[in-house]
Amino acid sequence: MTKPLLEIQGLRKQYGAVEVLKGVDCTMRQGEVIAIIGSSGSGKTTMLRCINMLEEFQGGRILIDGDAIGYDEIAGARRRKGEKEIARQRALTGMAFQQFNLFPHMSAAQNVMLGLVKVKKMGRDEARALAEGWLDRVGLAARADHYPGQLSGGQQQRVAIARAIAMNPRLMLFDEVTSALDPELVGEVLQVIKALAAEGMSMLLVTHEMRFAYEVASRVIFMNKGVIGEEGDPKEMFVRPQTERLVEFLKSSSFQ
Amino acid sequence: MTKPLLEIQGLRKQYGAVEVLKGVDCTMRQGEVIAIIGSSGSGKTTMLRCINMLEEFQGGRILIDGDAIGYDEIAGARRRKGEKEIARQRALTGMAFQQFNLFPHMSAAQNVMLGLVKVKKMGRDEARALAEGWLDRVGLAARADHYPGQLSGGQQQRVAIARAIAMNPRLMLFDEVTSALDPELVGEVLQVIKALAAEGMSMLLVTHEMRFAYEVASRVIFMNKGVIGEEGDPKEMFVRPQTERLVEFLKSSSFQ
Amino acid sequence: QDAGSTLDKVLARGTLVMGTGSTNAPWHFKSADDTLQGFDVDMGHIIAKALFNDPAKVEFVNQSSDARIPNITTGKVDITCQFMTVTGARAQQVAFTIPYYREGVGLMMKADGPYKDYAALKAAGSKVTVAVLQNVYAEDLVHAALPEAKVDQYDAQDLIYQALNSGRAEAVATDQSSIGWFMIQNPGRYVDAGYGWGPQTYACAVKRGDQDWLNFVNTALHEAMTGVEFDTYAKSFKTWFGKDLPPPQIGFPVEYK
Amino acid sequence: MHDLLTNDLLMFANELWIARLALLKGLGVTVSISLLSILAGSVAGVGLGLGLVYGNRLLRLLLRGYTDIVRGTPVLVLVLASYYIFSTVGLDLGPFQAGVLALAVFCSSHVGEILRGALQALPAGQTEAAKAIGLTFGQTFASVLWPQALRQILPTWVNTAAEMVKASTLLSVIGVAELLLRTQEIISRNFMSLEFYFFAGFLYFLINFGIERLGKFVERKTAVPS
Amino acid sequence: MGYTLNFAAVWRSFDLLLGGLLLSLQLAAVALVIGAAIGLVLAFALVGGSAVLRRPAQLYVTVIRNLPILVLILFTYFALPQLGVRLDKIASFVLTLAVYSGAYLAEVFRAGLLSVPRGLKEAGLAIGLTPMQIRTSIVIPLMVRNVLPSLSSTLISLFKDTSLAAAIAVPELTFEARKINVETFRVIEVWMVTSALYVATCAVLAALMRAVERRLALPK
Ligand SMILES: Nc1ncnc2c1ncn2[C@@H]1O[C@H](COP(=O)(O)OP(=O)(O)OP(=O)(O)O)[C@@H](O)[C@H]1O
Ligand SMILES: Nc1ncnc2c1ncn2[C@@H]1O[C@H](COP(=O)(O)OP(=O)(O)OP(=O)(O)O)[C@@H](O)[C@H]1O
Ligand SMILES: [Mg+2]
Ligand SMILES: [Mg+2]
Repeated sequence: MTKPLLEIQGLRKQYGAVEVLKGVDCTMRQGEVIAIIGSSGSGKTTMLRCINMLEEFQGGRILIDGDAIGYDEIAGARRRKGEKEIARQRALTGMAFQQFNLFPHMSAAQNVMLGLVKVKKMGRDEARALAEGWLDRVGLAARADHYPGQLSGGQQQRVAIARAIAMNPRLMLFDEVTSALDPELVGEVLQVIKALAAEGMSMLLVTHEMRFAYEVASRVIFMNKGVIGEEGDPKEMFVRPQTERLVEFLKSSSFQ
Repeated sequence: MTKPLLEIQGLRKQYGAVEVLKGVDCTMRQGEVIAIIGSSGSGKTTMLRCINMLEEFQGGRILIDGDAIGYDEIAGARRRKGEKEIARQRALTGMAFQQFNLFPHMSAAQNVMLGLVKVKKMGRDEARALAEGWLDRVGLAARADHYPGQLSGGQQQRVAIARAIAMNPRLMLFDEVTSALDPELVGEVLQVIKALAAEGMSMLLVTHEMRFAYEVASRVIFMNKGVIGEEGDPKEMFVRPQTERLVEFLKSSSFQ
Repeated sequence: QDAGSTLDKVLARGTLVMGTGSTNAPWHFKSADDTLQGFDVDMGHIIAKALFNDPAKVEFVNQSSDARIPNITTGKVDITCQFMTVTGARAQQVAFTIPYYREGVGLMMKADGPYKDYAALKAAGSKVTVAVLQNVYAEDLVHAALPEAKVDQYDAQDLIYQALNSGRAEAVATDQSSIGWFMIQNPGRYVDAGYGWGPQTYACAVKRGDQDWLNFVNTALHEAMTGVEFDTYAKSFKTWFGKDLPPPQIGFPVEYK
Repeated sequence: MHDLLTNDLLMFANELWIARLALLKGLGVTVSISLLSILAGSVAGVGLGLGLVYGNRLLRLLLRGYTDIVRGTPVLVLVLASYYIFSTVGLDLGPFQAGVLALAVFCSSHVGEILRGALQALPAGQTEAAKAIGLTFGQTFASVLWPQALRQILPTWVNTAAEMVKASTLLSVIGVAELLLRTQEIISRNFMSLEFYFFAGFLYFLINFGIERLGKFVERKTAVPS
Repeated sequence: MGYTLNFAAVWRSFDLLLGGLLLSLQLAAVALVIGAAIGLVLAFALVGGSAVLRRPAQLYVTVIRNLPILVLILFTYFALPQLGVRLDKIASFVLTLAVYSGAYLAEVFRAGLLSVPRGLKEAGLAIGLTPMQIRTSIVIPLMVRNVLPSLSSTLISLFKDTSLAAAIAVPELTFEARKINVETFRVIEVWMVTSALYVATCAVLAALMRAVERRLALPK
């Protein structure tokens, strides 16, 4: 058996006194596409943000390729790693956000190039070629020199995905990437994600689009109040949910 | 035959060089509920706004109870009426907007009272009692002293409707009053509109909710590129659309 | 640690640093070709001549009126000559040299104005507003001559003239020397009320506790008014005040009369 | 009447011609004071803004105190304080140096506040997106935050620059021969107050109007297409 | 090089400083109220559609904002009498500061007016309010809330400009401070105390404005 790509062991996270992740365990192999579903406030976003060290967490471990993210354990005591090391680890994962978060003062190509030049220390020409290649892949070859303000929401989100993918991450994290989009723009973004999945990219995606989760995910995780409530094959889970919670959740969601 | 409540004759409206209403004719009797449907940009909103003189229009006439709205015709020349007169005419119609547009610095009750006190010159106590009555009718008796920032979208929209209705308008105009709402809040607003329809309030409502139009409207107008493309009984029109355009529109809408 | 007398420091430096203003004719102001001139300025040249036998070896530090004493006490200048009135309170903070001028206050009016002379002004009582340079004694000073007049204080010489011209004031009360100069510059447009009062003496000032330096400056000024530099002093006096001075008496020194 | 007016104008023109070099020198000093204090004040202000946003609690508290005191004091008082208070501790600044220092301090507090506002107004998502592609804080600041903040503060910064030009008049009080003192010197010679005050006002207006135009130009040049 | 601070002379004249501060506050209060009225009218002209109103308003704001206030003060005091308008020095300073602050407040209010959503004005129209009623009941209350933070800093810097009234001998705080300087030459001490008075006053003003802001904050 090969080493898992991502291992989460007993992940705990609290904001002040409120515990929002109460011990999450999860293992993911290379090439898997996992959809995370669950009602609002159940901790889906928080879990993704911990994997990327955008949030500190108080307990448990996250390993990527066996490498502990964010903290060293020395003689039982946890110590936050240095900024440089954390920055390097963040580049192992790529992340796409609900609000796109493109840099508004840079063109699409410059957005994609920034990490290549600054983090991967690539030459500008090489970075530019690579960026154009990725923009082409998300269907935006013609928009390389447009600024975010000149692009539709769907186009912006595709640039954001290209920006993340271009860093050649081991694992992509998608956090409700379509919920800020007008309905007619959702399709083009999901198309891009589907294509990436088909090429074998490992992905964790938080989504409210049940139909999409059903179609694209090899596994579904149902988060409930800070723990994993149920997980399994989407073909199974959506049709024969095991827990009362999931039954309820699916009823209230648009899948029915 | 009684005099029609609303008569629109050859209404033309342009923004700069672009003509967005190209001669709309329409007659409406007291107590009718007309749903206006049509694809984005077809001029539905513009038509409502002309009736309320929120937009100036360049040609045609709009009559409410036989009274010409917004312009006098003297010896063939059109002259915009005075601000005071237009304000009086605006109070003949009530309008509810997609974005609610509640006054954020006033409580729900104060929002409803404002027009009563300033336009109808009612005493504050009388206005307050009336406002509370209307808030009760839209199910918000307990929220009279809440500010818009403390209300959900659906509650805000109901206050906005109460504010319009309280002015005792001859005709209510609703412009996509549910499209800025989360799906679970749509129902409560439509409920209020249905109740008003049942009580015989004359209403013109622009909506994208085909099912709702079907249920509540006594007549449906299909707007297409600045003219009325088709109109008739919803039971008829939705089932046997006459024009190619409407067939297409209905196919793309969620009614199917 | 005593750094020695200012006299030694000035000699070692090779120039005198003197504080004065640049906006009050005929005391210290700029000529059309932008050089500083006036009676105060000439005192600086006289002291420089005594120090270095070269009247040009003086550097003027431009200072506003209320900077006169602070600039001495904080050591920004070696000496200040800036039409400074000698008073007891001031003498507690700086050391005054011997006086180099005696001043009085006068009243000036517009030639075509409603009042022709001092008597008319006095008779008008509180109908008269007098413009005067900002000063703690300004009010009392004016009231000594015109007990009922209203007093308006300004912080620059040109502003009191401006007040007179624009009709904000019917008269200005200021140093007779300034009035004299102004009337010479604008012949026929103004009249002197013909009344002088408020005697005061002008002296330069140095830091307290430096007797050597004070002695030196006193000697230089004394010899300008009574000794070898008299011609320089008298020429300057003529230039700025328009009067010829009688030459000092020969023989028994004036001091012991 | 008409002749009188022409006569006055001729006299003014004549005096203006005599005073041209003095005015020019004053203008030069005003411009140098403004440039130096804007430059120094902006550099210090950027440091201040960074400290106000990213500093630890103690640093933030100290800088806040500094900013509030400086911004609560009239510039005239700052100028006088800078000229005199340093000499009590033995640091002897000339009037020009002391004046520029005071204006720079004043300018820094404004730039610091402006930058703080701009940095805090940037959406948190910008920092997060930069982190997510592996940028360190320094890189994030240099490539993502600073360029955006800079565009945002430009208009207000231009206003501050114009304020500094106007505030430079206050250096006349400690004897710096800038435009206003030069004007006063000229007036004390020829007593033409109104004429020369207005001429000075006109020159100040020209400088500030120029700055305003320049600001608009740079703003247009650096605008992000949308 | 010893300079020993000695505040005795300052405390002796402290009531003079307090009197000056009181006058500063009075000058500022009257001038800024008038200035706010001017600013409000200008702001409506600036955002209103008609060029007939907008152009002169723009000219006013551009010219006034780019002039040192000292020049304006001298103009009102010395030139207006020659044109037949004679005001005493306090009235003339108040007028100048009002005119000057009008230009600054116009900019502040303009930004505030632009931030009131158009939909709210339309909602007002739709219930039959006249444009003037919409301005007083809806636009101004919301605009005021929007501009409070920037209004606060503008008011404070305009308050500090009262120090320039000293130039025409209005006995406000700076004038009194300079008067005490001439008398005692305790310049450093006098300016230290004077600036402490200014800083404290500005801090109180800022705190007051924050209190107003909290008071007017909309419930969430
Ligand atoms: N910065 C924060 N401070 C305090 N509590 C927070 C913070 N961010 C999130 N939370 C809380 O943590 C819990 C989990 O939030 P999270 O955003 O992970 O939920 P989610 O499952 O992604 O929900 P959604 O579907 O609405 O995005 C929620 O109760 C939320 O209120
Ligand atoms: N202020 C305006 N200036 C210029 N064009 C406008 C303006 N408002 C609307 N339009 C144009 O007028 C046309 C009709 O707009 P209208 O808002 O009436 O459409 P609609 O049928 O209500 O569409 P939707 O379903 O998107 O609300 C559109 O082409 C629109 O772009
Ligand atoms: Mg989330
Ligand atoms: Mg519409």
